[in-house]
Amino acid sequence: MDLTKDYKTEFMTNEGLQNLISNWIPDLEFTEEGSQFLNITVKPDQLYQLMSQLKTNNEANFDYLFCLSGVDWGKELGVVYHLESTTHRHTIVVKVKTEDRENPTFDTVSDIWFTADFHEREVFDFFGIIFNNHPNLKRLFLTEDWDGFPLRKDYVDEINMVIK
Amino acid sequence: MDTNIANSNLKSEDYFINMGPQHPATHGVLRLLLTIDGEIIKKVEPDLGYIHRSIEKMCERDSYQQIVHLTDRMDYLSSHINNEAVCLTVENALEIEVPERVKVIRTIIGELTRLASHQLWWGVMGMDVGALTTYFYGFRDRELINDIFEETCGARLTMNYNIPGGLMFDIHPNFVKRTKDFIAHFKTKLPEYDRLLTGNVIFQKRMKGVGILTKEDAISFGATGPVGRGSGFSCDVRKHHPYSALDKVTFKETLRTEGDSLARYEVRIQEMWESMSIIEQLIDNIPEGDFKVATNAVIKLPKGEFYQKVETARGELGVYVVSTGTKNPYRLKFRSPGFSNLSLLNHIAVGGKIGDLVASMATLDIVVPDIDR
Amino acid sequence: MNITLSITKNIHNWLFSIMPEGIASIAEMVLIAVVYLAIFAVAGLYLVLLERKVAAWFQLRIGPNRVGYWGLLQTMADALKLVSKELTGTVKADKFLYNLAPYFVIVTALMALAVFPFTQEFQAFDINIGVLFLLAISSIGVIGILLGGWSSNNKFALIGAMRSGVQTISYELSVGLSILTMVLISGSLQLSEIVEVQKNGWLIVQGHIPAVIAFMIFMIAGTAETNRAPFDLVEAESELGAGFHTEYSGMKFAYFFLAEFINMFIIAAIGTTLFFGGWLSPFGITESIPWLGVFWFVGKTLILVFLMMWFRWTFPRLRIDQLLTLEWKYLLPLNLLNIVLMALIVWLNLTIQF
Amino acid sequence: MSYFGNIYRGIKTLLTGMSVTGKYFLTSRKGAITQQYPDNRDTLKMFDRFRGEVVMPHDEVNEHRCTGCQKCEIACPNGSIEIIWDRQVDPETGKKKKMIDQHIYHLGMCTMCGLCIEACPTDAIKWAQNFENSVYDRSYLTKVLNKPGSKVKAGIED
Repeated sequence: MDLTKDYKTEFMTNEGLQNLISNWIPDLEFTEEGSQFLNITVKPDQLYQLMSQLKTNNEANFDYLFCLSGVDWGKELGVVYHLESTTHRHTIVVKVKTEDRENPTFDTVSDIWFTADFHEREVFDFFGIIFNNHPNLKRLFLTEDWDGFPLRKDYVDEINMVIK
Repeated sequence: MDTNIANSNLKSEDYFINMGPQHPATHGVLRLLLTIDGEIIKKVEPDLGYIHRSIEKMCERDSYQQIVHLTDRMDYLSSHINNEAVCLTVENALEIEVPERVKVIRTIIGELTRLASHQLWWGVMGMDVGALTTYFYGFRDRELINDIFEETCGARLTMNYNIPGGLMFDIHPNFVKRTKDFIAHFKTKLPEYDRLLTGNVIFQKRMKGVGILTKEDAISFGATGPVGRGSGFSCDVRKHHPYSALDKVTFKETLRTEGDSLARYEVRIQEMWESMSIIEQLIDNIPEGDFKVATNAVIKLPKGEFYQKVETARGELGVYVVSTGTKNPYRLKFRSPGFSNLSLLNHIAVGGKIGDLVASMATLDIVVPDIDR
Repeated sequence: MNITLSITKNIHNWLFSIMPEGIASIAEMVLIAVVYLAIFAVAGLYLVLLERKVAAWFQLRIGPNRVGYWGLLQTMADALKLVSKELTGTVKADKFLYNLAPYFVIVTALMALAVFPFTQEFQAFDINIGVLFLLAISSIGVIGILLGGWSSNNKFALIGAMRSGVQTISYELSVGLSILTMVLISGSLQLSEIVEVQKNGWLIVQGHIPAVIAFMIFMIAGTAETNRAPFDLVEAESELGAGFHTEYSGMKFAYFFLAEFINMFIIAAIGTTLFFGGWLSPFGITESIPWLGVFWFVGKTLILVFLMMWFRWTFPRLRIDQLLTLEWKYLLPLNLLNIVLMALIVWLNLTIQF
Repeated sequence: MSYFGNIYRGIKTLLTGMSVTGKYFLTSRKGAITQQYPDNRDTLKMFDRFRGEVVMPHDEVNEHRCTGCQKCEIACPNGSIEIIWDRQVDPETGKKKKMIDQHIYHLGMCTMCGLCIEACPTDAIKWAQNFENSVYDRSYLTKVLNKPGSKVKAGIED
C-alpha cells in the first residue's frame, strides 16, 4: 500500500468548495468572515442531506469529522461541525441552528461519521440538543437525573458555580 | 452452538461486569460496562463523567491567561502541549508573532513531554499485559525528563510554562545540558525496551492481530495520534499543520497499516526515536532573543471563531474558540484526542477476550481527565 | 496405623517409652505437625520477603527496609496486620464454602511438605508412593480456589476461579508426565529412594537430553500449576482485580497468599528432588556431615524458586487461549515424545552413571 | 519444522528478556532509583524554580514590598488570594495611601499556576520551595502572608 498517496492534493479553494456545494442544495449561507475556514450555515431539515453528500462526493470527500461542538448563541442553539478531507486536505465548517430552545432537534450524523456518536451524546448532555435516529442518545458525563443542561448560557447553579 | 442456546427455552441472562471505576487497567476513573460470554466480550459500554470538572464552562468565565492553566488538568501527560494549543489560538487570533526562541523552546519541551508520556505509557502497557518490571524502567527514564521540567518550569506535571505571547520565564541555564544528557542516556535505554518487551514471544502473541482497526474506521472514528497512525491514517498535525518550530525540523511520520495493537505499540516506540531526533536538531541552536512579547494585561480576542489544532502525545487536540470580543471566550470547546479514541473501544474489543480488551485499551493510551474534561 | 515417622529416632523412642503405643504415635504425629507448621509458616513468610526483595532488585528498587534490620521483619508485621484485620465477605456469599476454601488451599499445601526428604533423617513421612501422593495432594488445592471463587458471589472471582480450573487441570498433565519421565529413570515412586538413586549422579545428568527437556517442561508447568506469572490468569491483576480472592480479607486472604508461596516452594522442592539430587551435595563433597543435607536441599530449592521469581518479574501474562495452546499443542506432545525417548534411553542403558 | 523453529525462537526471546532483568538484578546495588524520603530530608534540595507555596519575603526590619494593588488577586484563577486593605495616612508623607491589612493566601485552593507572581509589579511575592504542606486541618492552609506589624518598604509604588 502506497502511504504517500495521502499527500496527493486535489485541494480545493474555498471558492471552489462554495461553487461545488451550492449546486447541491439551494439557499445555503456561505461566509468566511471571522473564521479561518469556509463556514456553511444549513437549515436543520437539510442537514443530513448536505452531510452525507459532503462525505460521499468524490471532489469534496470530507471523511474526517474532527470536531463537533454545541454552541449556545443566546437566542439560538446550534451545532458546529468541523470537517476535513484526508485525501484532499481541505477543511470546512458546517453550522446548524435552531431557535427552539425547548425541544431543539437535529438529525444525527453518527451513521456518517462514527465519532459523532460520542460527540453528539456530549452535546445532548450539555446543551439538551436531541439528535434524531441516534442509536444510544442518553447522558454521557452527567447522571441520568441531572436537571438542566450546564453549558447553556441560561443555566444557573448557585451552589456549584463560582461566578467571578 | 450459540443459536441452539438462543432457541432453547432455557432462561439466560447476559453476564455483566463492571470494570472500574476503580480497576487497575482503566487508568483512572473510567467505568466500562462489559457484557461477556465466558471470556468473550460481547459489548463494551464506557460510562464517563466520574471526574468531569466542566473545564469548558470554567473557561467561559476565565480570562485567556487563566484558561491556560486549566488545560494542564486535561491531559496531564501532555500538559505543555495543551498549554501551547491555547496560547497558539490566542496568538493567532491577535496576530502576535512570537520570537523564534520561544517557538524552539516550546517545540523542544513539547517533544520532551511526548517522550515522557510515551515512557509512562510503555511502563503501564507492560503492566497491563502482566510484565510489572517495565513500569519501573519506564519511570526511571521519565524521572529524568521530569527533573528537566522541574528545573526549568517549576513543576513536574502541570507545568503551565506557556503564556499567551511566549513563555513565563526563560529556560534554566542547565536546560540544554540536562536535555542532551537525557538524550544520550535514553538512546541506550530505548533498545532495552525492545529487548525486554517488544521482542518477547508472549507479548507478540498478546498484541498481534488484537483489536484491529481499519483505516476507514480509524478516520470515521476520528482516531488520531498513534492510534490513527497504527491504522495507516496519516493524521500527524505536526506534519500537516506544523506549528511553532516544527516546520524547521525534519522527521518522519510513522505509519503502519496493520491497525492492530502491536502496530499502535510500535508506532509509539518509533515516535520516541523521532521525538529524540527532533530535539537533537533543535537543542544546539536555540536562537537568542526574548522569551516573550508584551501583551496587554487584559487580552481581548477579536470577534469571530478560531480553531487551532496541535498534536499531543495522544493525538489531535483542537481548541475551538467563539469570541464576542470580550475578555472571556464566549464558548470554548476542546476536541480531545482521548475522547474520540475511547469511542472506538467497543468497536475493536468486541469478539476478543478479556485479556484482549485490556491489551487494546492499553494501546489506546487513555488518560481519563482528557476525556472527562 | 503403622506409618513410619522417621524424623528423629530419639524423640520417637522416648515417646514410646513413656506412653502406650497408640497415644505415643498420635502424640508424635501432633508434635511433628506442630513443628512443620511453625517452620513453614515462618518459611512461607520469608519466601514472601524474598520475593519482595528479589522483585525490588529486578526493578531498580530497594524493597522493604523499614521493619527490622534490612526489612527482615516486614512480612512478620504484615502477617500480624492481616491477623488483626476484620474478616469481610459479601452478603450473598455461600458462607460455608466461602469459609472452607482457604483451609483447603493451605492444608493441602502443608500436607505436601510432609513427604520431602530434607536430609537423610529429616523426613516426616517416607511412603513408597511419595510422588503419587504429591500429585494427588497438589490437585486438591485447586478445589479450594474453585470454591473460593464460586462462593464469593463476585463476578471477577468467578471468572478467576473458572480460569484456575481450566489451567490447573491442563497443566497437571504436564507436571505429571514430566515427573513420570523421571520415575522411568529412577525406577521408584518413593522420594527417599529417588534420592538414593542419584548418588551415582543427579538425574538431570543421568538422563541427559530427555531429563533436561523434562526439567524445562516441569518448570513451565510447575509455574502454571502455582498460578504465578506469566500464568497468573487466576489473579490477573490488570484484568480481574484480584481474581478468585477478591472478596477475602484478613487471615483468610493470608492463607491463600501463604499457600501460593508454599506451593512455589513445593514445586521447586519436587524439582530439586527429582532432577538435582535432593539433599545430596555436588560430587559428595559433604557426605560425611549428614545434617548439611538440609543446607543443600534448601539451597537448590531456593535457586529454583529464584528462577520462578525471575520468570515472574520479566514476562508478560499469557491469554487464556494461548495458555491452553501452550499446554495442549506444545507441552503435552513434547512430553509424550520425551517419555518415549526416556524409555528408550533407559532400555538401551544410555544413561550416564558415575 | 516451523513447529520446532517457533519453540526455539520463542525461548530465545524469553531468554533475551531475562537477560535484561538479570543484568539489573546483578547491578541492583548501585542501580536503585528509590528516593529515601524522609531519610534524605537533609540532603534533599528542590530546584530553585520549584513551586511549593507562595510567600511574601520580609526584610530584617519587618518590611515587605506589597502595596496592596490587588493585581495578584485579579490574576488568580481560583480566588486563592484575598487582600484586605485600608487607606491609611502615611506617616512620612502625610498623604492617604492604600495599605494592606492582610494578604490572605488559601494554599488549599492554589493550583500553583504562578500567574499572581507574574502579575506582581513590585515583586512582593515569590515562590518558596517548601513542599511539605500537609496539615491536620484544612483551615491551617489559609495563611496570612504579611507578618504582624509589618509595613511596606518606603519608596515602593505600583
